[in-house]
Amino acid sequence: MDVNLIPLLPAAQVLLTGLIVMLLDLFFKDHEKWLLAWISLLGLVLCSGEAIVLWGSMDGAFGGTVLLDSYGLLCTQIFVGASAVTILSSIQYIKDNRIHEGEFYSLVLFATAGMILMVIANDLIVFFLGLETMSISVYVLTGIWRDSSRASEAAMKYFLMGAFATGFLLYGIALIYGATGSTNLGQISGFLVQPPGEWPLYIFAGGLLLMVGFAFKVGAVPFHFWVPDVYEGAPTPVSGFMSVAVKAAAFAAWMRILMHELSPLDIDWAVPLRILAILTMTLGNLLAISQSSVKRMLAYSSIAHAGYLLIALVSGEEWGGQSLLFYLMAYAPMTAGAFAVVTSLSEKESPREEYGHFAGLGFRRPFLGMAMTLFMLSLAGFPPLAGFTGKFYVFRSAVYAGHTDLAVIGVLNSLLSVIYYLRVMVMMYMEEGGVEGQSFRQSPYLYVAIGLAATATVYLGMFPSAALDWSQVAYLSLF
Amino acid sequence: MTPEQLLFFILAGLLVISSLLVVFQRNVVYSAIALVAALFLIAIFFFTLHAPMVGVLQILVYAGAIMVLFLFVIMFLNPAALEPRHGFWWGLGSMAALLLALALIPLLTNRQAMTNPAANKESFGSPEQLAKSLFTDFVLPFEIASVLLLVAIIGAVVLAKRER
Amino acid sequence: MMSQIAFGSLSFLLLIPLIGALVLLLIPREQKQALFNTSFIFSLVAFLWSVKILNGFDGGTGEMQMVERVPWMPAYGIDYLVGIDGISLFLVLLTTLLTSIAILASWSVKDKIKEYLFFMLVLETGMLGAFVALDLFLFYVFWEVMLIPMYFLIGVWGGARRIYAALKFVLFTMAGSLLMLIAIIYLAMRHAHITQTLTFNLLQLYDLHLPFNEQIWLFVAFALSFAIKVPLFPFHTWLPDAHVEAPTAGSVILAGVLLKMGTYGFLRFAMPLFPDAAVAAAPTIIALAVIGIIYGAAVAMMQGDIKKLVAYSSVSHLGFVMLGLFVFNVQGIQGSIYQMLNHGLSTGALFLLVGMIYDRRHSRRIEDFGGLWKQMPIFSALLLVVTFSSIGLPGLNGFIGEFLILLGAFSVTPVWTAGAATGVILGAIYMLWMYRRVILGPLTNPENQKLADLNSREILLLVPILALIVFMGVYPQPFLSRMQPSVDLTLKRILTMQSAPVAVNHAGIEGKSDGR
Amino acid sequence: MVSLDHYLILSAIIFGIGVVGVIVRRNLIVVLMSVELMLNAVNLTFVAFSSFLGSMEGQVVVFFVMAVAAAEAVVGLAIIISVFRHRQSLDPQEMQLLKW
Amino acid sequence: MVAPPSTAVAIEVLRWIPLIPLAASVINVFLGERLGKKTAGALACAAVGLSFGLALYVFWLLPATGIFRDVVYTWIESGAFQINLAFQVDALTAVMLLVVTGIGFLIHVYSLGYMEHDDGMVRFFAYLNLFIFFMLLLVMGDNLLLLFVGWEGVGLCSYLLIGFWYQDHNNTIAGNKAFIVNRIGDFSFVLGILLLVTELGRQGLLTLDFMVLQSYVDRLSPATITLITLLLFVGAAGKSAQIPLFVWLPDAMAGPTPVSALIHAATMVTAGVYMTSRLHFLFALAPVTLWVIAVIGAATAFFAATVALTQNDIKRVLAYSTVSQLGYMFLAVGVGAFSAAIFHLFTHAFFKACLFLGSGSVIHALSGEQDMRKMGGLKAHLPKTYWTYVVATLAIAGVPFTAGFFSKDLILWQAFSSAHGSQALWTVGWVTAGMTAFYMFRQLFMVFHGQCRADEHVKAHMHESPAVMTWPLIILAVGSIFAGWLGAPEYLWGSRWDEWLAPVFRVAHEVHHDAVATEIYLLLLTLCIVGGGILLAYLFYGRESKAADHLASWAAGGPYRVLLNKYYVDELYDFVIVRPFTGTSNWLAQVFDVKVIDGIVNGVATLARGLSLVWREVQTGNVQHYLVVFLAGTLALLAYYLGQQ
Repeated sequence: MDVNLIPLLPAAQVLLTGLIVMLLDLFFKDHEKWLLAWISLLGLVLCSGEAIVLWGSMDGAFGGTVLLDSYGLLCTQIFVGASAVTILSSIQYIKDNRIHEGEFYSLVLFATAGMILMVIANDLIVFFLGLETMSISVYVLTGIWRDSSRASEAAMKYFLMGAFATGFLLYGIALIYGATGSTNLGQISGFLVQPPGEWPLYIFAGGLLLMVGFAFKVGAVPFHFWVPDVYEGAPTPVSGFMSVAVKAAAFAAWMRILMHELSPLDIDWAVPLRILAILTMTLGNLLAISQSSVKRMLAYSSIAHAGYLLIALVSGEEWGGQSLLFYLMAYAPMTAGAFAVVTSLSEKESPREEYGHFAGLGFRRPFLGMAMTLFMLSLAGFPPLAGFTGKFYVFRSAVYAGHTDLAVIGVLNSLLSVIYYLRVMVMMYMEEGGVEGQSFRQSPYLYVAIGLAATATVYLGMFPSAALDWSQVAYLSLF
Repeated sequence: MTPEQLLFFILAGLLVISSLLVVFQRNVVYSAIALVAALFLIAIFFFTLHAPMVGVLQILVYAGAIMVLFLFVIMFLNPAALEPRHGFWWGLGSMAALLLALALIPLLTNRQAMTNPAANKESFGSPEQLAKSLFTDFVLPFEIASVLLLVAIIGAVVLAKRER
Repeated sequence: MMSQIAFGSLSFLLLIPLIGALVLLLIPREQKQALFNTSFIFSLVAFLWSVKILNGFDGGTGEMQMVERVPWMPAYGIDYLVGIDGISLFLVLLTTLLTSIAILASWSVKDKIKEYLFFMLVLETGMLGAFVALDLFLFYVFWEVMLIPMYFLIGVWGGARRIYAALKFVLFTMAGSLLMLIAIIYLAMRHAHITQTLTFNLLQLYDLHLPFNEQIWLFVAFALSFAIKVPLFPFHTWLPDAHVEAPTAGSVILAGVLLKMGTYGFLRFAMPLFPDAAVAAAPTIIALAVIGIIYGAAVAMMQGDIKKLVAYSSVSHLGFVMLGLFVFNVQGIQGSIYQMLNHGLSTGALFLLVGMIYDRRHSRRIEDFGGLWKQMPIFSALLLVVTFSSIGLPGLNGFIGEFLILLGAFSVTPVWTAGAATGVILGAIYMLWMYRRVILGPLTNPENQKLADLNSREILLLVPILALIVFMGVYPQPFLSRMQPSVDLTLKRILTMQSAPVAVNHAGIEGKSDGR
Repeated sequence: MVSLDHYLILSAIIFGIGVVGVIVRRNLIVVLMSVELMLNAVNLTFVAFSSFLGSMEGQVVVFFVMAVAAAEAVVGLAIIISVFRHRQSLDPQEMQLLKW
Repeated sequence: MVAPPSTAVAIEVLRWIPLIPLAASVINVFLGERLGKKTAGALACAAVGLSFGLALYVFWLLPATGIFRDVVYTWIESGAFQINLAFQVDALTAVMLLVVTGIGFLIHVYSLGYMEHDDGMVRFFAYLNLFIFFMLLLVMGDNLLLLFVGWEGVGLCSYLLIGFWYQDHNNTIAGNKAFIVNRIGDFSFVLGILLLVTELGRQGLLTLDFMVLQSYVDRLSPATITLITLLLFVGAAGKSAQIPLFVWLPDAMAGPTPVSALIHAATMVTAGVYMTSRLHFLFALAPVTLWVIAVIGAATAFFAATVALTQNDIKRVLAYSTVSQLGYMFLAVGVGAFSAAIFHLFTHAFFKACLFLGSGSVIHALSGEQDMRKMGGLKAHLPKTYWTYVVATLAIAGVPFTAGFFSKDLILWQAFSSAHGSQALWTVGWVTAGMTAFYMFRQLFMVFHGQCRADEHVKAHMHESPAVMTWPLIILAVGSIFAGWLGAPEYLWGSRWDEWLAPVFRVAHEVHHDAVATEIYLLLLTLCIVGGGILLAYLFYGRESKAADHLASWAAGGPYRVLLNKYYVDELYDFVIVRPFTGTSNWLAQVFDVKVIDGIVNGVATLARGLSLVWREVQTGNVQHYLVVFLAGTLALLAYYLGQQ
């Protein structure tokens, strides 16, 4: 049999870096540990470089268990970017909170590898293992700040629900396997070519349970309950990581497996998906209004955005897929950036996440203020920022797919979202004072991360063409 | 009622009972033991389904390793022995699960009755065959699994080890 | 996109304030004077540049001029497409003029001047962009971009309830505009389906003719967002709050330019794109407009806060504009455009004047004043002129617009027009009443005894506006003649694109044939 | 002759019972065990399918699922321990620091 | 645009007639304070004098049938609608020009003395010049819109001048009242204009140019014309203080006396008459309207006269007499005797201006006293004033061979004889004539005869006005005798006046030679009642008698009080119109706008927040609750599928 390692390159790259970091952690003295961050970043940069090099290639390996195409590569870029921002923004944070660097970075890297595997998997088993690698790493990352009882509680909740969801997901895989006689996506879709009459009934149940698993991972109502609690409890950079990378991975895989490979089943889950989308948007935005913690608000907002992404998913077709990918690209920097800003407020042992902590920030720390304003506006969907462009494409695909009603509900929801996003700006610019002795003793790296995110937000907003082309190529590479 | 069916129903009954014990037994240790029993029974099912190797693994990994770990933790934490029973909540949960089963079963009942092809192939499920597909088609998952376990270990260490 | 611009004067106009804003960021916040001068110079350059555009403008044609087109998102048929015609020309001028004046008027702003000026300039770009954008997507972008600076201007530098007012302003406006976004998308999609070309180019979309039942929904979506901006009764309640809380310059821009966005939107987008729907909706809108005229006046009369009074008077005046637009004839529409300019000037001036006494007295309550003429004759005289301009006294600008509107409207709906004409009375009542209570009578309140009259800078602010007020009243032809062709064209679009001929008589249009 | 359906239904029942455990038990360890029970029910399904389809994949999957289960158990128990450190309790319903 | 008839001769000079006063006014506004009172005043007078000269010049050039035009530029052009900024002078305008500039000049001069001690003098002259400008615009404009501009402009000036002494609330209130009541009239005026344009527009002709209108009005249906003219007349009624819109004029006396003389007696208030005569070709086609006008005119004349009987404020008497005289003019218009109306306008300008200035001189002398009960016996102290006053009084009373005699008599005769006339109208006019004579002589006696009732220190300061004030009085007095001789009836030396205006009012106003007898007979009747009025006045107020007080006490509480309180019209309007209006607005502002409309808006926001607060309770923090919902969701999905199968 052929052993073609090329398709695995990006994943392996990240994985390897993770291992190296883990090993070096054992030999480094405490004052040397900062090197680990840079090693991890180096690994990520290499990975993204490889992804760029491989762009456009279409290459299967390991008996068709993985299939590396532009789709996977584009998602890889998103994951890599997200984890890079996470690492940059956590350097100071983990120092402050006495978190083990080695484990932290390597876990982030392993999670990233898991995500990559999820999206390049061409076999349900590989996908499942990738998913588990990611999930377990993130469970641990959530609870990694052991001194915080909130963190441990968050970890517990996340783990419990995650495991529960895994059970359903796995059940789904089992049923699909039983119906089609294979776990290989290629063969499965091959099986689905024959008319639905021939299908054993439980393939629907299988697809359904699979969908439940995905819905859980992306935090769609009513499977969203873990999101606010976990995001709030987890270390802020990790929350950012989750809300960007994990969600992106879940959506990407969902897109690929359910919406594309199992698309023949589509007819049957268009309706529940619509309901899911509506619920997710509305509840997410509604609950975000009454939050007192910015971090938790961001958690709810990420639920709401999952709702918008679901619209793209429902719309399907080329426009839908394209807009989904673009939205993921647009969503990543603004959310990561927002969480990074929240991180930048945190002090030793005391996370400052309340709205009150933002009071007067805009004028005391113009850079942070401006960046946060950008992120908030972008999340709220103001042009010419990434968030708006993303929404525009999503709604556009919805209208084109005949889901104008969804689009309308979507815009009404973004109106709702304006309420709480602007509240942050109200705090930063229109409320006086703020907390005394806030030292902002953050490493410059954090600011670099925020700066990058802000730049990306503006760039994707004003000149989205390039990114659009990528997402188009990526989506088409699925066929 | 053929002997196989008889056997099946006996085993199935035992399995259900033991898993019920796992869930409704208020003493943690007892539930653990009940779980071990359940795992054993499932292993036996594996044997009857021409998956001897998996069955063996089931016993070794689960009943062996994992359950020991469980018991160890139980001893380590020794929580309050008996946990109070909350009628309403328990009823609710059971009801929900029952509904789940009810919803699943009609979806699971197959249209065309399938014969058991594995029955006539002798070597099916033998260690060789498992190993063969494991190290040819599924070598990648195999590697990933190792990573997964590695992650788990790191995680366990990070989370559970005492303060430095 | 910027890199490949075939660099036209309009783009340059858009860029000037933006560059100014960026330059401001480089200046340390301590050097208030430098900040102030820089921003003023940039706004002034923008104004001069727009005057240059006016010179370059060919009044003979109604077509778009100085059009620039740069592909922006080709995959989605979205271009950077700007152009100007007789309708937008003067609104652009108004914008640049008022912005410079507003910045000059921001002298009294002391804290956070850097951000303040930054937002002013960004706002200017946004407004200009909205006026010259010919691509629906581009227009929407500018339309939304305007919100944020104004949000900050109100929210940060505003009065006591500024946060409430600011949020109300943004939410209200977005509520409308978001639906418009969907409508825009839908429109583009239908165009793509029908003509197989995916585009957001307004000029191409004009030619699309949708069935009525589609038109009406799209029109409603557009109309809602514009009606809120206008504001058309009963969508007006954000206006008083925003005006009262906003800083002087904010109010000036808000009343002077932002409100025009709504009416401009109707004329440029809603009416030509959906002619059938527009005609069908005309009775409703006319009714609302006239109600607004009377309602605004009546409510204005009872306000104790001068700014609030002016705010409600805006509701009344914009009612006239709406009335003129929806009678679909030359006089009405031309009058409306003219009235937009008038309102921009006179209300702008009113807010400036109010701001000036507020700076001195830190009160806007009418009852706190009285007999100011004794202390501040210049102020009083200027206020007098502006007052009569907004009353619509012949010889001042207000009259031309109002008369043309009434003239156009009367041929269509005499009754509603008569109702609108009562605004002539009501306007006089509330404005003169306010004037009497503030300026005339004995100077009783001791706090007013030592008020200083306007200083030269303040007079300098007002002189250009007052000069225009008089000039536009005495010699409106330069403005009207440049509008005429564009108005004719737009009108032709509306009336020819229409499946059913309009049920109303257009005195203006038929008169044209044997008129000359 | 025992048909596939028997096995599927049986595993469905076991899965259900596992779900009950996860939902109702107020001892994290038992909850975790119930999760294991769910996974095993799935395993049973896999094996049943594999033998009735005559394809090895099912059994291979089970192998991996065991690995995953082991991993989850390890991490889960670790988490439980760290939670216990903070709370001196294993009752999931007592853990409501994070809500609304 | 339809070209104006070729009879019009272009002549550049016209534009300067209005522009010079405007220029002067502008200069005074900007530099007045620097120039100083004297210069500013001189400048203002010079300006008006200059345009008076120009007016004379134009008048000299103007051929009997000719029309001068001066098109400055196109003012408004929209679609087919075009309005020029153009001036035109025909016979009618020429008369008005002379009145406005001539009388205006005299009053300017007078004001030099009258306003001498007022520190607002510069402002005063600026306003006054501005007024002259707008008045000239009004009479010279060659189209209805331009006329309307002047119309509004003079309204503005009257607003400014009434409230000239802004320190006193009453003045400013009077000013507002004047402007707003006028606006009510203008509202209808505008509608009239709009209807006119629109109806012509339907005929494919959008213009307001008088000459064009005159040649195209026949295109309109009678009903339309009636409606148009009625609307226009309401406007005129507002400006010329006719029932029901007369209420502002008496209050307008709050302004300085020269203002009362110029604006509220001689010129502005007659604008309504001018407008109707200018549009005679329209009104002539609307008999109904004419009838209405005649009735309202007569009623106003009568009504105002009755009120004037009892007033004690010297200026109020004059004010009501003005209203009454204006009533006469509209009576004339109503019976289609436009030239008679203009004639009375012309003569009235002289003697009423003279009276007002005289009263001003009196007030000046009594240092501001206006109550006639505090006057008396002034003829010794103010001889010049007294004699001019006598002349003017004789004129207004219509004593033979004074100006008033001719014009009033002409009107009465027309009221009786013309096609639209009737005996009823004549009777009303006749009675009014008597009352006029009475109240005017009452005033004369109360002010100048008997012994002085003023208190001491006023007496001390009593002095005749300076020459600059008395000369205008004298000139006007002369005018108020001889101005009338232009329009003598046929049985005397005949009327130059009618010949002069005949080409303008093409309606050949027929002279029935057979009726001379009747005419003379009626004249005698009039003279009788006038004489009666004078006699009565003498009996009551001339001799030192308590008769007046007897009468007062006898009629006290009854008609007397009603008259004294001007029939309670102001109170009525306040109760019927003002209160309900303000009440409603207040409700709208305080309740409807805040509670209802804004309430809805805020309600939505509150709703969202409330829902949010309620719903977040679902997030209990209890993981097992979450799991149950999770499961429920899954079940729902499965159920959905079972439904599908």
